[in-house]
Amino acid sequence: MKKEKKMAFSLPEEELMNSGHLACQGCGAALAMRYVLKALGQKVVLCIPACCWSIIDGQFPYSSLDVPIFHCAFETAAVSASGVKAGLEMVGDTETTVVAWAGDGGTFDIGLQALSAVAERNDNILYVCYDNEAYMNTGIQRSSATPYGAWTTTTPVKHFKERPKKDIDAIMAAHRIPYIATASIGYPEDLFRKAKKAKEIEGTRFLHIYAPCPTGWKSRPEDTIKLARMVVQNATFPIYEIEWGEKYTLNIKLKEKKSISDYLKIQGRFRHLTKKEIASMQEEVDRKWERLLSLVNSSREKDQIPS
Amino acid sequence: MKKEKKMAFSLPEEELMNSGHLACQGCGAALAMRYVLKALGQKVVLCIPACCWSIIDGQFPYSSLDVPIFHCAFETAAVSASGVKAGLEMVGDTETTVVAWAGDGGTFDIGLQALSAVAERNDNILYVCYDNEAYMNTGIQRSSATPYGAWTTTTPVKHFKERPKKDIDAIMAAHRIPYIATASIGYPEDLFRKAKKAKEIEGTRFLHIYAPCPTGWKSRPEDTIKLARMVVQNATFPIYEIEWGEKYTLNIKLKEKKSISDYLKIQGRFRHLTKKEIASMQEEVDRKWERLLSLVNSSREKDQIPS
Amino acid sequence: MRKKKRAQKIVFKSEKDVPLMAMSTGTMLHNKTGAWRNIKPVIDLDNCIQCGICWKFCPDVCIFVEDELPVIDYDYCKGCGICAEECPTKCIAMVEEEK
Amino acid sequence: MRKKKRAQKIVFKSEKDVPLMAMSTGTMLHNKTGAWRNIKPVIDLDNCIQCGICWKFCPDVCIFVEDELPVIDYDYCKGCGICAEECPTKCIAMVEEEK
Amino acid sequence: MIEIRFHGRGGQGTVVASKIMADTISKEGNYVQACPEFGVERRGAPVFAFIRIDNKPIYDKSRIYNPDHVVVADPTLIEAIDVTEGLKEGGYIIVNSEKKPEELKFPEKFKVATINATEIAIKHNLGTLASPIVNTAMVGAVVKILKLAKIESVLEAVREGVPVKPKDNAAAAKEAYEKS
Amino acid sequence: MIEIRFHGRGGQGTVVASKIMADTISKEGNYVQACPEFGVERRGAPVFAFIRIDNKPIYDKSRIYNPDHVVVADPTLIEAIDVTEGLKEGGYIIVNSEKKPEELKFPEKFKVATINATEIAIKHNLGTLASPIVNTAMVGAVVKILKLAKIESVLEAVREGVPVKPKDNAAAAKEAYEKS
Amino acid sequence: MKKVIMGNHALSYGAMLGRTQVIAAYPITPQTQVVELLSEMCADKTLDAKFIKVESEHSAMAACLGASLAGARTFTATSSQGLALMHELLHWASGGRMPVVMGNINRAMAPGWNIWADQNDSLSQRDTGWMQFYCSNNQEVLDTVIQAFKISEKLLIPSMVILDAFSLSHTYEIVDIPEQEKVDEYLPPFNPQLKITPDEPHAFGGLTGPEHYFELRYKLQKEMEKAPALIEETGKEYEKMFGRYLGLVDEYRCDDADIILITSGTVGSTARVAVEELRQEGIRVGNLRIKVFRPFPFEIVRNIVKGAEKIAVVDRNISYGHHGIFYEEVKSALYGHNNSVPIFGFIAGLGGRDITPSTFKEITNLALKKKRPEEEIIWIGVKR
Amino acid sequence: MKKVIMGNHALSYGAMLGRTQVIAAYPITPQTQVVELLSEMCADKTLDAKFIKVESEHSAMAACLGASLAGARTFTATSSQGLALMHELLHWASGGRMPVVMGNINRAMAPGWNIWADQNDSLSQRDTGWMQFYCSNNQEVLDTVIQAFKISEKLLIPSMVILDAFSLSHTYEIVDIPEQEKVDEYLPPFNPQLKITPDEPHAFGGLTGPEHYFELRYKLQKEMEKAPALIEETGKEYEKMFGRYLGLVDEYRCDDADIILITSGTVGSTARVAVEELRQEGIRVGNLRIKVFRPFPFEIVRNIVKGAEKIAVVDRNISYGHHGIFYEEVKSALYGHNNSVPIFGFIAGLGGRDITPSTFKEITNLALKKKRPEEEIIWIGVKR
Ligand SMILES: Cc1ncc(C[n+]2csc(CCOP(=O)(O)OP(=O)(O)O)c2C)c(N)n1
Ligand SMILES: Cc1ncc(C[n+]2csc(CCOP(=O)(O)OP(=O)(O)O)c2C)c(N)n1
Ligand code: SF4
Ligand code: SF4
Ligand code: SF4
Ligand code: SF4
Ligand code: SF4
Ligand code: SF4
Ligand SMILES: [Mg+2]
Ligand SMILES: [Mg+2]
Repeated sequence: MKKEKKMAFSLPEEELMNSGHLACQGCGAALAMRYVLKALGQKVVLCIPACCWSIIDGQFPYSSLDVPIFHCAFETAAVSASGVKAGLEMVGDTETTVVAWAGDGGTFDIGLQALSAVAERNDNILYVCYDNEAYMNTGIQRSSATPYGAWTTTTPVKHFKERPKKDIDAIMAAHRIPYIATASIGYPEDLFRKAKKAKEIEGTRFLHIYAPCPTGWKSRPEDTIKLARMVVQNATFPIYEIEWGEKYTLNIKLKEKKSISDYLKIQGRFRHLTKKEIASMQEEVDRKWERLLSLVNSSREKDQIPS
Repeated sequence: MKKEKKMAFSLPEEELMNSGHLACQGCGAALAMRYVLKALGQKVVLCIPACCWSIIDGQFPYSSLDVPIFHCAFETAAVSASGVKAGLEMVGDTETTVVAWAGDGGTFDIGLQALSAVAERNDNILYVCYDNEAYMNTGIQRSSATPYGAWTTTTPVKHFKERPKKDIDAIMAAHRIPYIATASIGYPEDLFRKAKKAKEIEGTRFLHIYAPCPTGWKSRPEDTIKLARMVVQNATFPIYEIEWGEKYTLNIKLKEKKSISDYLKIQGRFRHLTKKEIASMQEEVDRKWERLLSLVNSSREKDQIPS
Repeated sequence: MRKKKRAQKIVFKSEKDVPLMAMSTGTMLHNKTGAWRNIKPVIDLDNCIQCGICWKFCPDVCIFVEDELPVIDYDYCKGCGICAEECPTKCIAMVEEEK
Repeated sequence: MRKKKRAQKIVFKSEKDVPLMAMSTGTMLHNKTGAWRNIKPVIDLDNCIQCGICWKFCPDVCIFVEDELPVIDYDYCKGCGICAEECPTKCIAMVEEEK
Repeated sequence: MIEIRFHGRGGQGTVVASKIMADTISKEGNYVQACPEFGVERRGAPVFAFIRIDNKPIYDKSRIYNPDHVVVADPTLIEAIDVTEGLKEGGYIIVNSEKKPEELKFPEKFKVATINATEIAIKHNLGTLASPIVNTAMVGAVVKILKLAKIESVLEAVREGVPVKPKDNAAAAKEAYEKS
Repeated sequence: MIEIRFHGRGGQGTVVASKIMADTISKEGNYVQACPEFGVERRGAPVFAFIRIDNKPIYDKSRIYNPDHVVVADPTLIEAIDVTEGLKEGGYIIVNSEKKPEELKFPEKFKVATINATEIAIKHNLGTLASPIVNTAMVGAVVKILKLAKIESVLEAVREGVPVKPKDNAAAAKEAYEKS
Repeated sequence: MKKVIMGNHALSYGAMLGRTQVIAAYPITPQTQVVELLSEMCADKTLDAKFIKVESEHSAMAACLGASLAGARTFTATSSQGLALMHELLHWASGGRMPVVMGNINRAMAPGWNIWADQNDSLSQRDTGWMQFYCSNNQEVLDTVIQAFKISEKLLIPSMVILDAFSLSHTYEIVDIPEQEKVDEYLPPFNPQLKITPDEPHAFGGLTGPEHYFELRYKLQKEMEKAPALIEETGKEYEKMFGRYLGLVDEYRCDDADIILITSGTVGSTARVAVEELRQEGIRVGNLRIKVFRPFPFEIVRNIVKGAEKIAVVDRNISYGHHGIFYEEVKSALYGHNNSVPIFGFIAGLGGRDITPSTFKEITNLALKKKRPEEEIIWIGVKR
Repeated sequence: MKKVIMGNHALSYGAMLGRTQVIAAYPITPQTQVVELLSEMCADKTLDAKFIKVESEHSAMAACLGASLAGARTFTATSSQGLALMHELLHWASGGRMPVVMGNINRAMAPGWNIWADQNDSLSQRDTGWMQFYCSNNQEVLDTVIQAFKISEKLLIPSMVILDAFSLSHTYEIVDIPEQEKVDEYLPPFNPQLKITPDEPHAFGGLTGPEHYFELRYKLQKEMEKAPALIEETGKEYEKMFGRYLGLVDEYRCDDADIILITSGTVGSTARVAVEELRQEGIRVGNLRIKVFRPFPFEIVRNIVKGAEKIAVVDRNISYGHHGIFYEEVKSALYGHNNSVPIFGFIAGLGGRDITPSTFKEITNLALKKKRPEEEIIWIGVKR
């Protein structure tokens, strides 16, 4: 069978990630990597701390990526990248983009300090956090990225997570680094553009990618993309950029802000929640969304704020 | 000689800090402790990580405070306090205020992660950071609290600190804890009030105290209080409170915002700066001040934002 | 067009063959994850509008394009069902694996 | 009124006297930091307006109040000069230490 | 000592199966040891677990290389891997399959038994059509075929050890026991 | 081997003094070792430093308990601490003082010398009246009194080793050397 | 009550029966089930404890130290990288005399990432002042946790209860779970003589000069030296109440043995099987499994090996640039006591390479063949 | 050029002459002058290196590892708590074959806080796979840093250059500072065979199963075993160019000694003074100062002590629940080699308690008085 029309590609065809990797069926984290590598190209070094991706990549002597990886200690992604960058520069390679690639646990929790210090120095690295909202590699324990209400093995139904998700983007904004962006694997073109943009900026860049995890969220593997879209459409995970900690730009505007209930319904981790609890979650989402809108609106128009 | 009039006391007379301690002449950190203890009273446990205060307190088998101290590891102030608090509660003491008392290095740098995690869990402790803007105990090395332009032994004059002071208050605000306040030893009554207020609040409270260090700043010991006032009057270190990460209140309003130059002049650590560099510092101060004012102004009036 | 990469297994007979440090020298392509699949996507090409969406969203990089049409590489497809779910014309069916 | 606290030195003759862990049992009051002073504050009480500012700002807690007037405890005063600097009537002078 | 290897897929409860087996055995006063494959389990990927059974304490903590019997909880695994690896001559291969033992074409040196655990599971509402939860049914069958314990022990173990739908699971185990 | 103990106050350059001493000694081919008090130095607090001088390599890395001589850079220290602790009989006590040696009332078994290093320092613009920097003047005096080196070595060491005002410091050292 | 449970749950039950008051722990494979079960126990109030869900192992130990100083009984569990990340605070626990009890699952150290059994993680902590108990089955794990609280709190020295990755942590075995009341009888509440409280304001751990530090550390060592006798005593007490003796070592057929295997952990369990098989072949071999490695049980080891003609130490660990660690310490312990017997040092099973009964046969035969060790290390199972 | 410098600056000069390319370090007493001088050198371009001013020692080592993997020569320095905080990453450096060179100032471990000399910090890292060089004077410090780069980069194993707090770190001594050109000749640029680069995309340190991990670790140990010969070789080469031999040990009057002191660090320097004084009293004593502790120099130690009638090991450290660490390892090294000579284990000087020539006299006399050691540990200087 042949068709006249050409196949439509909204992203470059070249793949730097291979099949055969060890992600679960329908893994959002795998897609995040696929998209980011498409944007960054081959002149890249990845520093990957302990996380699902240290398994997904495969077992020695194999790898599923066509770019080099430094599998580093759990708490060191950011500063390992700074070290690699400094080392490369001293041996004459000033071009390679050095990327720290970590999960939410490695970013919000055990790796936060190293990340904060890298940002404070404005070291020239790209930090990517793929956020699946728990420690998945070790079997679904709470992280500080776990949202309010969620079940994990360390926040059992009888004692579910009671604090809101840590606002890592606000924390990073307080560091006044040149570039921060949120993205979702449900919007690959947006994600692709941001990774490309981040590549061209100097200093510390932070890319926060929402990456559903069917295993940990007790969702169906085929719902991964759907979830990654819903979370944006209901403003639970808004998609925006922050320049120099000040200039906020909303990238995906919502014509109609959806309610969170459909989103919660298709995830086993929220199954136990009462209506009241869901209502209070909705309120919180609304409040945060308003706050974001006001930051976006009050962002003064500046091309670049000197830091 | 006898006078008719009574001596005026703007703070309670009782002292929980004794003379004989090992602070340098004119140490601001010593005063910070004196004031905070006056506010908190005796039902307190302090967790003090490595910092000047681990020396100031004195050598085994002595202490200069009349409250108990856990001298803990440098990077652990916040979580040591959480541990003590949990332990005390399990042995039946639910009243004692557990305080983490750390320098800027122990707060902005090596202890940041533990602090962030405590705040994320909203553990019931009071965290106090006395900020002398460098690692003083080890002999004046840069911390991420060191301001732009300052000399330290690791930011020599030829390569002075080039990044701005890390905005720890904004970082903590992003954690949406019940109470954050800045204070200066130049305004003891304000500081006293805040410590007292913090004591009564449940959850994680963060008190950030500006505490000049004549040894590290190359200033005259007698200028300690003057510096601690100037820094407020010129808006380099504004004095304000943040409730639940949202409600900003400016406590010391400035009738006339002073220029920073007098403040810089009396500190050896800024001696090398050119006029141009000082001008750009002034700009940065102005910009941050405006930003703060706008946060204060846009703070919606709420008694308490549920978190 | 899908570029062919080598997918051999690597066997170290002696410690002398092992590199100095745990350093990859081969690709995971040797690992045929098709064996993980318990349900199988089948494309009805007649109804395919060549939108590229299935290709774009496959987490296992196992939909490739041949003669301008999507083809599934069953050696690797884990059967997640994303392609079927996302296909705008619903021309991908998830069918039971033969036993 | 200044409450008197004990200021003895503690001497451990044998390991048996030493507590199990490094735990304080005495106060630093035994440490007479007056010996650190190289310049000495002297209050001219005639001009003192009893504002309490010197008391408030002494980092070494060594200005106390006797008969409603500030008194410096030279056993501990390190001679930082803050009291003199901050006194609104400038009635505290920093004078050279006798040698 | 009897050594058994369980084959399944990640997410299908292979470890739970071996644990319920162990519970069953322990109910009758024997010693037992059950351990999962030592590694990273991914949904869908082939995984296995071991069981040792003895009437005296079991000290051997090494892996099992030459099992007396193997159990295959998912028939598609037979294509994917060699389930007979190391299996002792005369050992049972117990497969979840709608086919008859002969149809599976294993070498003659092994005994083969089949049980349609999928059908039983679905009948008792365990899992979905796409991924039925067959582990309790498999345990029922294995215990019967290898004569390891009475049905009562199986049922007790299932009721105590299965977190969801203990009744349905017990019924499935019972049905499989009886059908084997 | 000659062992000397330097007494001073934190922030007055006691360690620098011992270092310049060591530089001076090394200029004339002798072996030398200088080390500060092992501890926490606070501005104003009494501190000390040690120096060992020998014509062969110095292996002893322990502290000095019985110095041959002591040097006191701040006269107020005499009240604050016992500067003669452990001092060997016949050893020198060299004090920065405007007084005459006899006036200091040290036990007779020690030799006493004074030098008005404060005056010299102030004259050469070293430090302030409240805290003069006397260390180079003290070194000049000590080297002369103990006959440790030529003035040229002192001056060279001062010029190379003092970060600020090397000329004034050298002049102070020279004046002290000559006055002692 | 008998239950089939995994080693990780044996740790959790031990902590529960010990009425732990504060838990702070961080997940890591292969330890996760310990924290998961404890989370559940705390959530459903089976256990009245505060569980601080920290952001790293470093903070886990820090929280435990604070809680312990406040007078609460504390527990944590970790493995490999997590244990290593606690290193500074392990020193703190012992130096500060904080009797924390910790479960550690022996797992190999990265890089490369490896989640399988290997003792290098815990043995790299041998100099931190913790007592170390190596277990060989799940029953022992549970019993040891309970005993560890007792001993640690008596001596004010922390304890580590150690089990192998997977071959114990994830292995289901039948475990007799003692009754709470009996455990309460065995293990009184923690009530330390010194604790941090505003009622008696002491400063703990302040600057300690050369004039005092030495004595404090001397006391720590002297106290640690009391542990062997105490472990035997509390072990017997435990036996009286629960029917199982704990003790310092597990000796199997050593009295008449010509060659004694020295082992630890699950490897020391598998070794028993080999001993039986080798005995059937007529080889007089015994197995001395060391349960308590810190403090090192000098006396009992010296006594038990007295009659042997050869000793073979089997290490699933290595101190790079030296030997297997048990080998090193056994030689050191026997120096001057048992000078003639040749001691062979074998390294096997690093990074989870399996150790089977036939591994021990190979080892025994190798040791029997040689008069004395010819190599510093004899490697077993390296592909060459 | 001769200069009077402190031990900390000797480290900095070593790093500078070695043309370190990336430095990442964090201040800690008594190490601060190392980073301060290096900061200045980088600021005024005396040294062309990137200095990453990290927020903790943990990150310091992490940054070094990244830079080393990228092919840059890296240096850091720390002490006690800082070293302990790096622990996990020390394992990483060796396992990942990253030849970082680090200065460590020996300081006692808290609590209580103590900033004085004590070897427990570095010796607690003895199992992390680093080479360890213990220095006794500032010249040795500088020379050893340069040599350490050479050896580490040859073997792809990291090195720790160790000096005592204050008695070396802050002590000024005359040091001959070699010329840059000659150092360049001795020490070629770092050019590792494997490094991370997009030109050859390898994954380093990924998941490594039981089927491979063992061999990787075997290779590490085998490579480490080459160090002693290599250290002797590079030491001689150094001697040829700079007139100073480095080597594994520093032997002083051991050949005819009846009793040999085994020492390390500055303590081993002070011991020499005691040896001379005791010799004058007619006691035939020698001093064997161990310079390289990892890998343990088995052969040379065995050879040197061959003739002695008694050995006294002096430890400024302790493995709680065991012995002094040098004592333990010396006994282990001599087991089966020198079985008759009694070895006495002394612990002295913990937490900076001073060790003087008379301490050694006390030790020597004690050892001479007894036939064999009666206590596991002989404590010297504890107030009793
Ligand atoms: C120091 C240390 N502690 C714990 C672990 C165990 N560990 C490995 S990955 C992981 C969770 C990672 O979570 P996250 O960063 O969110 O990535 P994910 O697995 O969810 O992709 C944990 C706890 C470790 N490797 N190192
Ligand atoms: C793990 C560790 N690293 C380094 C140190 C050394 N150290 C002790 S205090 C200190 C600086 C403290 O700075 P800060 O927190 O600002 O307090 P300050 O001394 O300025 O009062 C450092 C680096 C330590 N004690 N522990
Ligand atoms: S657990 Fe979640 S994030 Fe990890 S590989 Fe599976 S699906 Fe992906
Ligand atoms: S160095 Fe500064 S903060 Fe520290 S005691 Fe001295 S004056 Fe106070
Ligand atoms: S998603 Fe459907 S329509 Fe689009 S290319 Fe794929 S099969 Fe064709
Ligand atoms: S089912 Fe999943 S893995 Fe298979 S082709 Fe479709 S998207 Fe790819
Ligand atoms: S500050 Fe001056 S006026 Fe006020 S009380 Fe003190 S001495 Fe008197
Ligand atoms: S000089 Fe300083 S220490 Fe002395 S009394 Fe005045 S304020 Fe207090
Ligand atoms: Mg995650
Ligand atoms: Mg500070």
